[in-house]
Amino acid sequence: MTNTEPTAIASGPPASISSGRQSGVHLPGDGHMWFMVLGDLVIFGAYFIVYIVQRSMAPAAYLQAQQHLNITIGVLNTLVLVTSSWFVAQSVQATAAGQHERAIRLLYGGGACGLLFIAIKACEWSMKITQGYTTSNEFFMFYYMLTGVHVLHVALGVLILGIVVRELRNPRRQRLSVVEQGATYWHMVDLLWLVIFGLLYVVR
Amino acid sequence: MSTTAAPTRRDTKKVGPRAITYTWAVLCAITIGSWWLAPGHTTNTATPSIAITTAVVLLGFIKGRLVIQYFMAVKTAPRWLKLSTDAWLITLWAAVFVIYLY
Amino acid sequence: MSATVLSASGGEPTDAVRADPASKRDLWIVFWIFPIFFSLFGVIFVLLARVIPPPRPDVTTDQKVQWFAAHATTIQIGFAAVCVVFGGAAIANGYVAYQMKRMSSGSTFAYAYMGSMAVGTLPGLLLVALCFLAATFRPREPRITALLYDLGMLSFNGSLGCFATGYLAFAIAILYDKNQIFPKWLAYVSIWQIVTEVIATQMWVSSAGPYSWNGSIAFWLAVIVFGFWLNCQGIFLKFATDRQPAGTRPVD
Amino acid sequence: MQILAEAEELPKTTNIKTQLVALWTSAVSALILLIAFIAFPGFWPPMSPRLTADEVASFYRDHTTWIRFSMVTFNLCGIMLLPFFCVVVVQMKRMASQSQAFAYCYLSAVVSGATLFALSDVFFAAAAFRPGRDADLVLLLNDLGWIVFIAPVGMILAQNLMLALAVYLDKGPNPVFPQWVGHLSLLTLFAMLPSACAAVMTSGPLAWDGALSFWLRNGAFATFTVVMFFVVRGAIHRQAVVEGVAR
Repeated sequence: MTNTEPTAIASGPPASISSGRQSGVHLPGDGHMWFMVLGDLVIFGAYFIVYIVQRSMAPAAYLQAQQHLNITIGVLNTLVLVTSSWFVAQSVQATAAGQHERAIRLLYGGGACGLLFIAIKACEWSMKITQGYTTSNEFFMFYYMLTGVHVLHVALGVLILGIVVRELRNPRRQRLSVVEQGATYWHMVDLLWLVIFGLLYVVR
Repeated sequence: MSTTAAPTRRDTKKVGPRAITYTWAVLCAITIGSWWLAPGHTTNTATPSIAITTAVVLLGFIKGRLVIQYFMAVKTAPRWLKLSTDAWLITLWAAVFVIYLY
Repeated sequence: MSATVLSASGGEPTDAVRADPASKRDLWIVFWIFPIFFSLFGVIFVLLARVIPPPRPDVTTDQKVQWFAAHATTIQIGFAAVCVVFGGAAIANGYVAYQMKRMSSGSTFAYAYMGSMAVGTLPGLLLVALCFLAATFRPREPRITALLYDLGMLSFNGSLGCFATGYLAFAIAILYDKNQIFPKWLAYVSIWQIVTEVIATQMWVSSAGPYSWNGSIAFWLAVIVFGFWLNCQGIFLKFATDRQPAGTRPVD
Repeated sequence: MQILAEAEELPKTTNIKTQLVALWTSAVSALILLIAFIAFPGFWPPMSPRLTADEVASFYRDHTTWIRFSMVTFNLCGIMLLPFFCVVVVQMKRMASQSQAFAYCYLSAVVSGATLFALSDVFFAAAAFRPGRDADLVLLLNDLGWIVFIAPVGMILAQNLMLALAVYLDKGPNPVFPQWVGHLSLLTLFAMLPSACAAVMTSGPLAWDGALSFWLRNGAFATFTVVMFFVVRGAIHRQAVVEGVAR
C-alpha cells in the first residue's frame, strides 16, 4: 500500500475554486480547508450567539461569575496565540520565498506557542476547578465548553502544523498550498480565541 | 507539481512579512489595552458598562478583521472569500451587540 | 480505482461468468434503503414518537407521566414501527462502510465505521424505543415511568462515543483516500460532528438550559449539523454509487 | 466432506475448514440454546403480559433456579450463533455476479441484531437475581426482557431481506445458494414481522405470549436457522469442490 499519505493537506486546490495567481488574486490553501474553516466559524458563531443570549437573560449573575476569571491569564494566552500566528504567517512567507529551512523553524515556533497556550489553559482550568468553579454555574459551563472545544482545536492545529513540517522536510513535497492550508486552520484557531477572549473575559 | 513553491514576482498588493509584523503589534497592543477593560481586573465589584461592551465589540471586530485580512491573507483572496469572511464578522459582532443591548 | 474487476481478482482468470456484467442493480437497491430509512426515521421520531423535538428534562415526575399519557398512542405506533424498520440503519451504515472499502485508505476504517455504528444502533436508536414502549405498555408507579423517561432520552441523545468513533473513522478514511469516493470537505463536516458530540456530553450533567438534552447547544445545534452531514453523506453516497464501475467490488 | 490429501496444507483449505468449524460451533450452541429454551419456565406456556406485578414477582421467586440456569445459558451461548451468520456473510461474498454490497449490509445487521439478543437475557436474569425485590421493579425487568426478546425484529428482517435479494440477484451459472433460499428468507421475514406488535399488545395472538408473536416468530426463526445450516453446509461443500479442495 503506497497511498497512505494524508491527502488532507497534500492535494492541491480543486480547479473550480482556485484562481490564477497572475491576477494577484490567490486563494490561500484550498477550497476544502476554507469550507472547514467557514463552517467551523459558523458553528462557533452559533455558540457565541447562544452564549450572549443566555448572558443577556442574567447579566448580573454572569458579570459576577466573570469576575472570577483571571484576566492576566487571558491576556497572556491571547499574546501567546497571536505570536504563534505571527510565526505561522511568516512561515508561509518563507515558504513562498523558497526558504524552507526557515519556514520549518518558524513552524516550530508557532507549534511551541500552541503548546504553551495549552499549558497555560490547563493551569487556568486546574486553578478554577480547585477554587470550586464547576459546570454547576452557567457562566462557567460556557467557559469550560468554549475554551475546552477551542483547546481541542489548538491541539488539532499543533498536529496539523506537525504534518506540515513533515511535508516541508520532504523536498519533493514542499508545496505552498500545504503550508497555507495549515496556516489557514491555525489562524482560525487564533481568530476564535480572540472572540472567546472578548466575550468571556472582557464584556461587561 | 510544485509550481507554487517558486512564485513569480509578487504583486504589490500582496501581504508581506512586514505587514504581518505590524498586524501582530497592533493585535498585541489592543489585547493589552483590553486588560484595563475587563471585569476580573478590578478588586471592587464590576458594573455593567455599555461603553466597555461597545469597545469590546469594536475592538473584537477590528482584531478579527486584521487576522482574516493579513494573517489569513484574505486581502488578496477571491471575492467570495472576502465577502463571506466579512459577512461572518459583521453578523457575529452585530448580533452580539444587538442582543447585548436588547 | 481500488476496485478490482471481478474476473481479475486474485490476478488469475476465473471461470466465473457474470450473468449481467453491466448491472449495478444490487448497489442501487441498497443505496435507496439509505434515504428511505432516514425519511422513515425522521417521520417516526418527529411526528409519532415525539422525541424530536425532545420532551423537557426539567419537569416533575407527574408531568413525565402525563406526557406519556398524552402521547401514548403515537409513541406506541411509532416505536412499534421502529422495531420493524430499524434494520434499515444497519443497511445504510453497512453500505457506507462498503463504499469506504473502495477507498485507497484500506478497509481498516471502513470496518471501524461499520462496527461503531452497528454498536451505536442499540443505545442511540433502539433503547429509547424500548424504554418508551415499556413506559406506555402498562400503568406503573410514577417514579418508575419517570425513570424510563430519563433512561430513554439520555440513551437516545447521550450515546455519543459510538457515533464520535464512527465519524472519526469516516473522517480519517476520507482524508487518506485518493480515490475520492467522498469529498474531502465531508471529512471536515464529520469533524464538526465530533465537536458537537463532545459538547453534547454536558447533557449528562445539565438538566436545564442550553446544555440539557433539549438545549440549544447540546441538542439543536448538534441536530442541525447532523442533518446537514447526513444529507451530504446520502448525496455523495449516490455519486459514489454512480461512479462505481459495474461489475466491480472492493478489494478484500 | 472429504478433504483431498494433496490439498490438506493449502491456505484455501484452511478457509474451508474454518467455515466448517464456525458452522459446527454454532450448531452445538444452538442445541444448548434449545435446551435453555425448553428449561425456561417462562416459555411453557409463555408468560402472559396480563399477569399482575405480584404474580410476576412470585413467579420469579418460585422458579429462580431454572430461570437462572436458562438465562445464564442464553447469555453464554446466544452470541455463539454469530459464527454461523458470519459463514453466511463469507458465502454471500462469493456470489459472482454482484458487488458484495449485500454481504456487508448483512454483516452490519447481524452485528446490531446480536447486541439485542445479548440484552434480553440480562433483564430476565436480573429479575431473578434478588427474589425479594419490589414486585413493581420485577415487573419492569420482566417487561423489558420480554419486549427486547420478542419485539425488535428489524435487524433480522434487514438480514433476511439482504439475503433474499442477494440470492435472487445471484444469477451466475453456479449460484452459491439455491433460489428457494430467497423465498424461505422472505417467508421467515414475513412470519417474524408481526411480532413487533408485542411491545404494544397485552392480549391476543400478537401479544408476546400469542400464537403469532411467540410461536410463529420463534418457530420461524428456528426453522430458518436449521434449514440454513444445511444450505450453508452445502454451499461450503460446493466451494471446496470448485476450489479443488474436496471431492
